[in-house]
Amino acid sequence: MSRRPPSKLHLDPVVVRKARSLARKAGRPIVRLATTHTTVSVERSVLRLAGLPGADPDGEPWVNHLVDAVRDQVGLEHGVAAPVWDALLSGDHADLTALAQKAASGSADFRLPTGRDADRARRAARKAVGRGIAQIDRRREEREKLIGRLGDPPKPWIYLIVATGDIYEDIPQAQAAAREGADVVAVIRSTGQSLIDFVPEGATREGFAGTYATQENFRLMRAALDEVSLELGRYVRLTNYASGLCMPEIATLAGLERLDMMLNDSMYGILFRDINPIRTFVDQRFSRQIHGRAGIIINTGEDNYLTTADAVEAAHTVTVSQLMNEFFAKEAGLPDSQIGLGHAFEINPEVPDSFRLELAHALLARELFPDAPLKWMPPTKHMTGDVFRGYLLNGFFNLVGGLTQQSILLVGMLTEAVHTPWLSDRDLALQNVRYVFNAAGDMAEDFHPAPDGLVVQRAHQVLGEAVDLLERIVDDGMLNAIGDGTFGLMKRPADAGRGLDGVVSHGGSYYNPASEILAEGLAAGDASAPASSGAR
Amino acid sequence: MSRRPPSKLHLDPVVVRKARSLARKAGRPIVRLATTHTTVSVERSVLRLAGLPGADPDGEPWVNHLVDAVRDQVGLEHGVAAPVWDALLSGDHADLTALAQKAASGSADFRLPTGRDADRARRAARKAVGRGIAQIDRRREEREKLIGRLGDPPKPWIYLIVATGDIYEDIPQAQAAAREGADVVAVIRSTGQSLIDFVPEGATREGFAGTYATQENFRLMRAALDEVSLELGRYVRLTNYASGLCMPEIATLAGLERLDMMLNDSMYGILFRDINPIRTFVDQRFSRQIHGRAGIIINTGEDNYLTTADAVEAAHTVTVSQLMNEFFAKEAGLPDSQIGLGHAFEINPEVPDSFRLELAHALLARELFPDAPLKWMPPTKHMTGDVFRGYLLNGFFNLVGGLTQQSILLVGMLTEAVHTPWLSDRDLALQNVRYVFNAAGDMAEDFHPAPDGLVVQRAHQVLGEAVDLLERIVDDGMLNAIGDGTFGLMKRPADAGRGLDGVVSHGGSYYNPASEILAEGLAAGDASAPASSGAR
Amino acid sequence: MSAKKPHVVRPYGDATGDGMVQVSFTLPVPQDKRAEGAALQLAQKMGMDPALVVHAKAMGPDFTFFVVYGRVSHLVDLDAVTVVEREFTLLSPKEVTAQIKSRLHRPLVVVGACIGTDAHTVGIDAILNIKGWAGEKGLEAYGEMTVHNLGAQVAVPDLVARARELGADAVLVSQVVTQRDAHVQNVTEMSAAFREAYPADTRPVLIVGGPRFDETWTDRLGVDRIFVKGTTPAEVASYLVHRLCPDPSPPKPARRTRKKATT
Amino acid sequence: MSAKKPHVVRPYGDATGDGMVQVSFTLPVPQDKRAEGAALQLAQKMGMDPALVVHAKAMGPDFTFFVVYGRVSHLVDLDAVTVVEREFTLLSPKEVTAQIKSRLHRPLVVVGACIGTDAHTVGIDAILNIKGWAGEKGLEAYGEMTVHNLGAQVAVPDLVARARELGADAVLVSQVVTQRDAHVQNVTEMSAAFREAYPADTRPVLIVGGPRFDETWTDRLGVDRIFVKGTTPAEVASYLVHRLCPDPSPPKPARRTRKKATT
Ligand code: B12
Ligand code: B12
Ligand SMILES: Cc1ncc(COP(=O)(O)O)c(C=O)c1O
Ligand SMILES: Cc1ncc(COP(=O)(O)O)c(C=O)c1O
Repeated sequence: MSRRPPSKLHLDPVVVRKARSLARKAGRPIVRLATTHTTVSVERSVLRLAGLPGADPDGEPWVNHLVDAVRDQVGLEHGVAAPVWDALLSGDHADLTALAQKAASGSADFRLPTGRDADRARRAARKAVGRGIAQIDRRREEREKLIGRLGDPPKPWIYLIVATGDIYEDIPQAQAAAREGADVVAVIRSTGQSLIDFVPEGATREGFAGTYATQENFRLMRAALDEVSLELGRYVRLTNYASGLCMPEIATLAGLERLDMMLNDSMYGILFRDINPIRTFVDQRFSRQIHGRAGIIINTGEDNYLTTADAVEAAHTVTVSQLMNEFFAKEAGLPDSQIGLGHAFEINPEVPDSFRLELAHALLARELFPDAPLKWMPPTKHMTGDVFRGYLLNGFFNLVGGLTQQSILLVGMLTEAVHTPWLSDRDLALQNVRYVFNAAGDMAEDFHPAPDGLVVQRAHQVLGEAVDLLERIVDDGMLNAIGDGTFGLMKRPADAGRGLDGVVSHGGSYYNPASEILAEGLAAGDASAPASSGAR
Repeated sequence: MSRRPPSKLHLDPVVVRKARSLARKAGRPIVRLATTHTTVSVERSVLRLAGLPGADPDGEPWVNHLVDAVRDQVGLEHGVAAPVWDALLSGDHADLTALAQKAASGSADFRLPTGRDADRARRAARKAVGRGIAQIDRRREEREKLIGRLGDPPKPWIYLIVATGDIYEDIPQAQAAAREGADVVAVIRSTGQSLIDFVPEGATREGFAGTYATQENFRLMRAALDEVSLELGRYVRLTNYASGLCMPEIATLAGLERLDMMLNDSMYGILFRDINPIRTFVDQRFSRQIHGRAGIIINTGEDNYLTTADAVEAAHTVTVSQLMNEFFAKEAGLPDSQIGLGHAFEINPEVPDSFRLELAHALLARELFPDAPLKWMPPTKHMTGDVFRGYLLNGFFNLVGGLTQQSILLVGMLTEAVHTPWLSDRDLALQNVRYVFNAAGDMAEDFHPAPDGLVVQRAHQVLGEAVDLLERIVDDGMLNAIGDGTFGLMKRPADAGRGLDGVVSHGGSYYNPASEILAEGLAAGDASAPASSGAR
Repeated sequence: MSAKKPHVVRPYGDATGDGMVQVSFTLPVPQDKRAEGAALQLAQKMGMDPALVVHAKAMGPDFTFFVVYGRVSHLVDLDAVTVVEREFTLLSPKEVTAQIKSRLHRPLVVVGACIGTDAHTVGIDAILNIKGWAGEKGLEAYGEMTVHNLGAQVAVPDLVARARELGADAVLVSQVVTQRDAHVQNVTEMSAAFREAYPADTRPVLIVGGPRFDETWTDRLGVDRIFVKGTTPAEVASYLVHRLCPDPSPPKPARRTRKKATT
Repeated sequence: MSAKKPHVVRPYGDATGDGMVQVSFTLPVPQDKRAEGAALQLAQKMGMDPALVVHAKAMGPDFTFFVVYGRVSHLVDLDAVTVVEREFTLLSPKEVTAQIKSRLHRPLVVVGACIGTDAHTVGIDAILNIKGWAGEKGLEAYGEMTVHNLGAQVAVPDLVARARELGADAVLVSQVVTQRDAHVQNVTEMSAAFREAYPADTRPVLIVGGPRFDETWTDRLGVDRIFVKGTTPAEVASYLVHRLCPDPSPPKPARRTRKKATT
């Protein structure tokens, strides 16, 4: 973020510092959990980085077979790397895939190597995984080169959603969206993918209200957008969703296929998909380390709270979640420029001064996180079948985006309450954005909330409430707060939820070459400027 | 206007004073013309005030018959009053109507009385006309009482148009509009009425794109709105159009029937209806004297320029016209609170920063005329069949209205480019206004254009251009400027145009009891507080 | 049928009987004169005559978006309109509690869920949670109801198993995602599973709800009642009493009827 | 007809062939369940099935506004679309001037006006005034044209008289107000008056224009050519040359043809 606008809210730096330090305090125990546990998906990611794609004829990925076999035979508390490369080095397996196939048919044996064998296995594992990370680094360089060559669009980036369920219908729609002005295309996932504990394979044509996230779909779509980027002379970004039971693996695939942004929230899976909290915290940390390395901007999901809770009453929970997401992101190695914190225009339009309250909330986020590429999301909850009214609300949403200088603008659809977007809905939506930004895009210059006025007071109030809530969270513990329904009114106890059985606490000899390399990369420099290859 | 917001543009008071003094210089010769000429319609107004309604079976009003007969026999340079009351006093005519009927059949004789006869005739005329003016005063008091009792809605007043062509369809639509939030209902006139040199009679059901302005239609609609005002506990204002060949008469009828606002522009008839400039200037002065007395707010028509000229290029012509309209209005006795100067949101939405330019223009008007009830008019020229886009533009128009604290808000229709408004168009339009003012109505508090920013600079530039143009007009003469196409790109020479043959230069003994009483009222006090009866 | 209230009406633009409507759509043709002609043809097939294409916008090289205004000659016969009338009396929470107590003599057990991959819980929560909806408290707040809200993305076999285990009198299912008719498929699967798992006379009452259902589709979906957008908890509670705690004295009330509207 | 380009298409929502459209209208009925049923009935009569009433809003006690989305089964047959093809070559101002000079040997006299009570001059001014339209200069800027723009609200008898007096080769009339078919009445009156006033072979070419005309209505209105929204001065100039200065060598070109669109 180059331009940092002069402050309009005059937030008290003491309060801001306090908020951040409370977030740190609340988050530290969670980080401890995350660094002392692994999950099946983290381990599968290690194998994916080492080059194990594909699935059996029933669609079950080889990485799942292999991790399951290791788990059955030696447990996962040591990580898959040592047992797997031990088997590879000692057995007569042509490669990882061959080993996985055998594991699938129950004909591969694993043990936990020790001593020299262990060292050997670890070295081999690290080398193999290093190749995957090097590929991620190359993808990142590719992106940087393309952006250098084609140019980066000015902020806010126009973010459009494609959701046909069929990758071959998505592609022309995404290209059309780019031609009409989208800077970012997000392919929504099929409902339910976040709850399946494997990543589907190949190009897919059958999703409900979205298209499956697969490595091949990623590849196809990125290639299509590269084509259109060249045509347009502007780098068009691709976004997908990491959240869910396979967060680490999808993050990995995104890095390997040069996706540019990923939905990745530290708590979304817990709250909105009833995924076990510990599973989520472990997975999100690993996936964010990968995103950091890959130069992928994460998008957090604070918008979701406001669809289940009231946007005025719960405004401060958005701020708290943003602070937590920021803390976890930085801890995982993401620089500010990759932390796309989310927030949304979800106040009931009937509320008096609703527009000015939106301005207050949006400006608070902008000034609290001046260097983050904030993602500003459109009205959904209070959209109705009155598409004319919907179009108007979207215009005012766009205006808040401009007045408060948001970075990523998710384009709202007039038919939000009716159906997943039609071609014409998107076209109308882009026309709306164009009008507002062409006509009033620089109006931040004229927007100076009165120092004692409603906007400033509201922003200060929300920040104050956020600090109070953080204090309570620090006292109770983050996991208890989540269990109590603090966020989005969802109560999620730490010992329940999906995917808990995929969580394993580290044994004494836990080894994960990916984590090792990623941590070294961070130690060596700043994640935004990785060494030319992560594998050394 | 109670609240006068602190200045945001910091206009130079020296320049503002200069602009007003130039307008005065430019207008004075026109006032001289207006005070030395009469027109057939002014004379007919005198008769209407004295109580001569009705028309012959072909629809030609008795006032027309009588004025034509006087003109044929003695000319109009002395006014109709003396010859008519002389005939009434000396002949055996039951009353004015009887006299007019005889005049119509060619059996009434007129002369110009002299000496005692003249005095007698003038006294009788003055008494009769005084009764009409007393009726106007009673109407005004009625309005003030009703407002006192029911309450006046806060600004901006929501102004809605009804235009079915049939007064009996207009009435329920107007009542519905009021119930849904209209503070002002305007009944659009049938196309072409402004070019007919008489006022139609009675309730009418056949108009094109509007309903005829007649005394009976005025009465019916005012009664209907009184009914709904009582129901709603808020005084709903009624508006119609004075402009045209019968400006003085329609103004008179509006005063007699308690209309609350009237479209009355000093140049609209010249520019947009090709009515002779002198005819227009004479008529507008008399009609404004009546409006002043009646407590009627005039609405000027600067919006129209921007439908034929470009709203950016011609912005300063709007300012010039507002200054001229203000000068003529004040000269005719209207206080600031009755001078509803017009302006409009007509910049091509494709123009970069169009919204901010609109803000600049609207704020300039607001700060130049802080005490005038400014009328802010919606986009029309750049509206298209894309009704979604149209709805959005209207929302942004409404927002400018709020940010710059306009007084009267003419509600824009999403179908402007398609048809005269449907019931649902109006309903959607009001919903748009409600959203914007509920959500952002007080946002003027947050709107502070940067001192050296685009908005402020633009406003200063337009004012500067207006002063330059006024200087040229003072040099060339106002009539020449109009002849040259200065306003709305329309060229209108002073010796052409419709209705020229109805203009008559005053003779030595010109007498007009209405003008006399109106002038006395002004001299005695302020027009906003007339003596209890104008007739003394 | 009185002379005053017309039973045949037409759309209303700005005058009675003018028949005016607005239509918008996309055609997969490049924007040109032929495209406008094609749009007019479609408008005519929809019964618009005259029709005016007031807006035609190219969306890329292959598609054009149109806005059309025009007059339809279709008559709307109000007598022929079928509406699902509420077949039960709307009760207050107190009445509901009293009637369960006096007629069922035990708490009524309700199991609710979003099934399939649907994760939109706001609708079912509105009906079930204490917090409720539109100012009314949800079923959890009713003294004589035991509510088990299983949350989102519950698989049908799990739902059947839990319903059995909990002794459900009624199973409430929400479906919001309708793309590719997901809601129809999921509900059909669900009702079949219940029919298979239970003898006909012990099967819990099956209720579905969501913003895009058609209330008249109960038979097609194999459920007992469908609730649509705007449903309030009290309506659902009253229906449950009506179905599960019938007044013992009068003859059993008739099943829901489809009635012609009367005015 | 090639296999590649389909000649039958359907409306496109988000997938080929889905047939989806949006409709909005008002019915003169109070907002209630019956009203929604009535709205569905109308949608069905327009060919929408399934149709979903996504918005129903009371406008006072007697009217309800609806937004409906749904699928129509109508097919649009692109081969059956009739469009008015431009029957003349589009010429540059230079070409126009050259052809008038070489074929007519005198300036072409054009008289323009808004007739009836219509005061919308922007359209006719766009065609006639030097300033022009969409970057093109108007007919006044053409060397070999003498243009008389009579302005607005010109009565038909006056128009005929002026046309005669000025020796008009062509009379251009604009009509923008269409409420109660004012434009149709005015133009019909105008063309009848010219037919009455002139012998058939000396009558000036009658051209009308405005945003709400149907181009195919020349015979109904008794005029020679109709221009609609988006007309440019060059089109009108080219048409005038085509009509009034025909190429002397080849056989007289056929009158305007209505052609089926081809692709
Ligand atoms: C909130 C919301 C979400 C939240 C849900 C949070 C949660 N815990 O529920 C989040 C952000 C997680 C979400 C995610 C998605 N959503 Co969503 N979402 C919405 C939204 C904005 C509002 C829905 C809502 O809460 N309505 C309020 C409730 C109270 O209304 P209701 O559900 O109709 O319920 C009432 C009645 O129908 C009835 N009722 C409902 N159920 C039941 C059950 C019974 C038994 C009874 C008696 C009555 C009843 O009673 C209720 C009270 O009156 C709508 C758009 C909109 N404005 O409608 C989109 C929408 C429903 N979502 C949609 C989609 C596609 C998704 C996603 C796939 C991707 C996306 N576009 O974001 C994901 C995946 C979710 C998944 N796996 O299912 C689409 C569905 C399209 C379709 N028709 O198929 C919509 C319409 C948006 C759109 N235009 O794309 N979404
Ligand atoms: C500008 C305008 C005015 C101006 C006119 C100024 C002037 N000197 O022309 C003013 C403010 C005076 C005005 C007044 C009124 N107007 Co007006 N006005 C408009 C507006 C905003 C734009 C029209 C315009 O200038 N278009 C731009 C020109 C270039 O386009 P065009 O006329 O279509 O011309 C092009 C082609 O059609 C063609 N063409 C046109 N004529 C001809 C002729 C020939 C020979 C040829 C070859 C080609 C040709 O070539 C042109 C260039 O491509 C429209 C709304 C809209 N956005 O369309 C309403 C509109 C036309 N007005 C309307 C009405 C009702 C009125 C009024 C009665 C009341 C009112 N609502 O304001 C009054 C009375 C006027 C009267 N007596 O006729 C209605 C008409 C409804 C209908 N269809 O019947 C409209 C649609 C607004 C509405 N929704 O109510 N109006
Ligand atoms: C942060 C985040 N992750 C993921 C998703 C989508 O999740 P799912 O695929 O489970 O619907 C969303 C939805 O908006 C989100 O905000
Ligand atoms: C000041 C003024 N007077 C009168 C009119 C209407 O005039 P007419 O009835 O001639 O169309 C307008 C139109 O907007 C106007 O602005």
